[in-house]
Amino acid sequence: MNVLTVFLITAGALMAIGVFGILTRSNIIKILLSINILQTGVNLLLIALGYRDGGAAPIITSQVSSAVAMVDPLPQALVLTSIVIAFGTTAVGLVICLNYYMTHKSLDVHTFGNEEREHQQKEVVD
Amino acid sequence: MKNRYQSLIDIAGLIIVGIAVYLVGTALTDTSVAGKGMNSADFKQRVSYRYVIKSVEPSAKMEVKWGESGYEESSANIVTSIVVNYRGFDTLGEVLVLFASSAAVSLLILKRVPKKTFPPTQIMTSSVPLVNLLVFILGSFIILHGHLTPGGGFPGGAIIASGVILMALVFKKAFRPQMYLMLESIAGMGILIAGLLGLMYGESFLKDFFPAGQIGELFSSYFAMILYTLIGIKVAVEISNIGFHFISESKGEEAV
Amino acid sequence: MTAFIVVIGTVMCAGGIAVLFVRSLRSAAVINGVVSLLAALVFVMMKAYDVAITEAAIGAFLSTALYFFAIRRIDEAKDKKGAGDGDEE
Amino acid sequence: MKGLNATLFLILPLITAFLLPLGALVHKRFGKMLNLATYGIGIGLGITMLIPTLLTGGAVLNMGGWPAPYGISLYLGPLALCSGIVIYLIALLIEINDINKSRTTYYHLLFNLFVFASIAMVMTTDIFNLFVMMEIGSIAVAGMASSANMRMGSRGGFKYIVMSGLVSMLMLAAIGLLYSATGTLNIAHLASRTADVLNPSFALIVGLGILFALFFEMEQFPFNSWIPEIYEGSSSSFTAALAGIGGIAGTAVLGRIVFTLLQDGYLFYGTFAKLSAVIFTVAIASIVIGEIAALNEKNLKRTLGYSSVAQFGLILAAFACGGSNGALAGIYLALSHTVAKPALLFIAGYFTRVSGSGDWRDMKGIGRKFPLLAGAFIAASLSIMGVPLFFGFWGKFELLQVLLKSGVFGAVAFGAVLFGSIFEGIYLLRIGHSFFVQTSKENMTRYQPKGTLLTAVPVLILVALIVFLGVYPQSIVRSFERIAADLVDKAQYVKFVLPTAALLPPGGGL
Repeated sequence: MNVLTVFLITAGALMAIGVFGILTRSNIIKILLSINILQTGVNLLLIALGYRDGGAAPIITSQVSSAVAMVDPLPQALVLTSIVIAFGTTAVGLVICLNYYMTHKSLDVHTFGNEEREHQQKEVVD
Repeated sequence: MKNRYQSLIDIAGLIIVGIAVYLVGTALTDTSVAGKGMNSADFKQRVSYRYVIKSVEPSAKMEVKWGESGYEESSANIVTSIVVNYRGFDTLGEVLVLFASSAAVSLLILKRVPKKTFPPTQIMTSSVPLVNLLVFILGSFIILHGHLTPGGGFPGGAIIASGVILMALVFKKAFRPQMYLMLESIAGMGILIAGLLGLMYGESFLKDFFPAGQIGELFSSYFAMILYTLIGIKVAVEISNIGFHFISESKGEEAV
Repeated sequence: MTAFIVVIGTVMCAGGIAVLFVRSLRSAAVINGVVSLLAALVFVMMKAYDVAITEAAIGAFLSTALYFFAIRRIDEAKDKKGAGDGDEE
Repeated sequence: MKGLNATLFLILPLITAFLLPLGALVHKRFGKMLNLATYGIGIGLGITMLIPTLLTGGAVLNMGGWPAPYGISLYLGPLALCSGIVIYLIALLIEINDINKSRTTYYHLLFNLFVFASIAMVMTTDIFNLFVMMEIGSIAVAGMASSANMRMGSRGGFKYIVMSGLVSMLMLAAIGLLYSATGTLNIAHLASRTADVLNPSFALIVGLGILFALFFEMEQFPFNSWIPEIYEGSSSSFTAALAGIGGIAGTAVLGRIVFTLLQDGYLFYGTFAKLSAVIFTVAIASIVIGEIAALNEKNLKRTLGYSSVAQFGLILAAFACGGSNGALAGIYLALSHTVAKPALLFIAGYFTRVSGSGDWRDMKGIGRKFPLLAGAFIAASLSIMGVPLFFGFWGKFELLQVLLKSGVFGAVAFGAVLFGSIFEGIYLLRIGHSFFVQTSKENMTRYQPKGTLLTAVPVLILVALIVFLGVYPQSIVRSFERIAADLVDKAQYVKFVLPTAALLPPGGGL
């Protein structure tokens, strides 16, 4: 079982755990945490797909010239972007969770009761 | 308030995810059928091979060595050359993602009612400035050496932002959103102007119109340095802006 | 080398599962930070040093800091209202 | 400076987004004036480039000066330019409709980023760049959606963020897998690969990953649990942006992916039949569920939200049929929806403010006080239903023809579309009728006009467009055929975007 399949299996497992967490958790902060785990899993998958056994890091130094077999640099550039996107989504998600808590007084997703419905009738938006 | 059906939901979720993992796993790994499957693109055929040998047009020279110059892209760190030069528009989009999330946080955050918090002890107030000094030096080193060593605008900016948030936690500085918004838009405007300059001199947006430097020198890739500095400032300001909004009592709203 | 990575992989998956089932939100955030740090370590092993620094700086440290700020604000709002059901569900 | 016009057309909202914070100090209403000016200039720029683009096929902007498969290149062809002009038009009308509503700088900033992301989504020829632009769009929408009403906004915003996070990560995984198999990220380069064929099951997974993100973008059934809260909980001008701008951008991107990347390409040779079956099932489910939900919905804005779900289902069904008349039907439907739905939402927002309640049963007899707006509501809903002499008719007529010719799925979709149109007729005309019904005296006194007459201007412009294009569509039929050709004709797209073969490496069979 070479190193690459271990990376791919770990990435796949993390993605599965993230999706499982989104489907089953009822606490909104935990749903955001599982989205974070899903995002870490996908980042791992992308880098693992660019991995080359025994490849050198894609930086040209005095010892390493470009003739040396290098790891694929493109997925690394993509994952750099994806990590910052994950941070942006987490920040906005957390603010929305705070507002959800301030208005619904609970971190639970299932808050839709009649108390909720009569709230909606009163408020008119726009 | 345990949900009555929680165990049922867990089992159902487990079944769904299990089936999905099985289907996707077999689909990605079965090589019985002809056709290119996962990870089957040979490294030399990939687009990234052209970035490694730094010549998009076919050229005789297939090897880039340390200290040589005259290539189309002169930064030693190939990932930086991709992020800044070859796929610069992605990075512009990237900076906009942070810009959008920092604006969304400032738009949506509510006024915070702080509980009784303990004033920072003497140890904190004396040690944090020292720690921050090192943090800022490390952050700016990572930004400025983005094209030589691993790092660049994003990690450097994040490290500086963590220092700024640490200072806000300890010293409760008066947080003025306008100053941050100004810095953000100036840095963003800087990136756009760099792009338009590329359009003026190099007839395409975000073109690196600087002379090719020597690979490995500090001042080899001016374009990477300039763009990464602007990105570093913008990332640092935006992340500390997001952090401030979570910490501060004042609602950023009425200030603007 | 492969055994070492298998160990790290199982620890990360165990951390991922722990985040979902642990009771307190704060410990869930800490475990998520640990999983991100281990991911940064795995990135180093995969020769992706740029990504390792960014993942450690943004993914591990700043996301966890954000979660802690948010949970603190929820606690403050909870105490003000008294009966709200706590994050320790 | 060859590409200046095209580059400016793209980055105009960006320049405004960065100028807004500086301007907010100068004058409180600076943001609104800047926005109005930007969208006006955007439309002007677009129209100056319209004729040459329609004739010659437009310009390719290579970002950073690198040729196509190696850098990110943006193709401003007929499809991208017309979508861009319509996006700027809808944005301008939204700003006019918001003329007396005080919005913070952050809201204007997010709105500009949303407009930029929609235009860049349509122009880009790089899948990862498409992912980044969709991500900017969804963060901006999440920010704006929850800003009006905290209670419903946070519910809808949370569902939106969770669904967007899940779906965008599936698309990112699919892009990573596709890159690992083909070695390139450029759509034109992928479409031009005649050497290799993807392993069918692998291609199915990759195709589904990308399509799920597009289904989310087009508010289709399994991914649109956030529709009721966001359509009711946020301001009507924002929902007009979501339905109008998001709709046309999503259609153009969906068309580009389905026709250029997935359809009869060498890569997805064996799997397009399965993928179009998936698109058909999602479309039919969205049409049926959207119409039924809209039928027993009490709140006016939620009804319009569900009707958008159904309308986008029609577009999906049109694209799933493939071929140039499928593309033509999809583009007709997209444009007629983008023109009619914002008008309905503006009127719904205005009537909600006037009658003080979101429920359309409390708006009885409001048409007697505002005959113009109520009449416009009926005209726009007739166009959505596809009644002749209105613009929506041509799209639906074309769609029904093309559905008949595409197999069993086409027949089922044909039934669903007819069924949907009947339901549309019922719930839209029921609302239109209740506007003109006799009502009590105190109701009539309650309806006092709010805000300046200026808010009626965008509605009248849109309705005038609907009627003009409905009665005399020949004026735009030729350019629509050109757009459909740009969408369907793979060889022309590859010829424009990819440089001559000389650039590709000698030995490398990329």
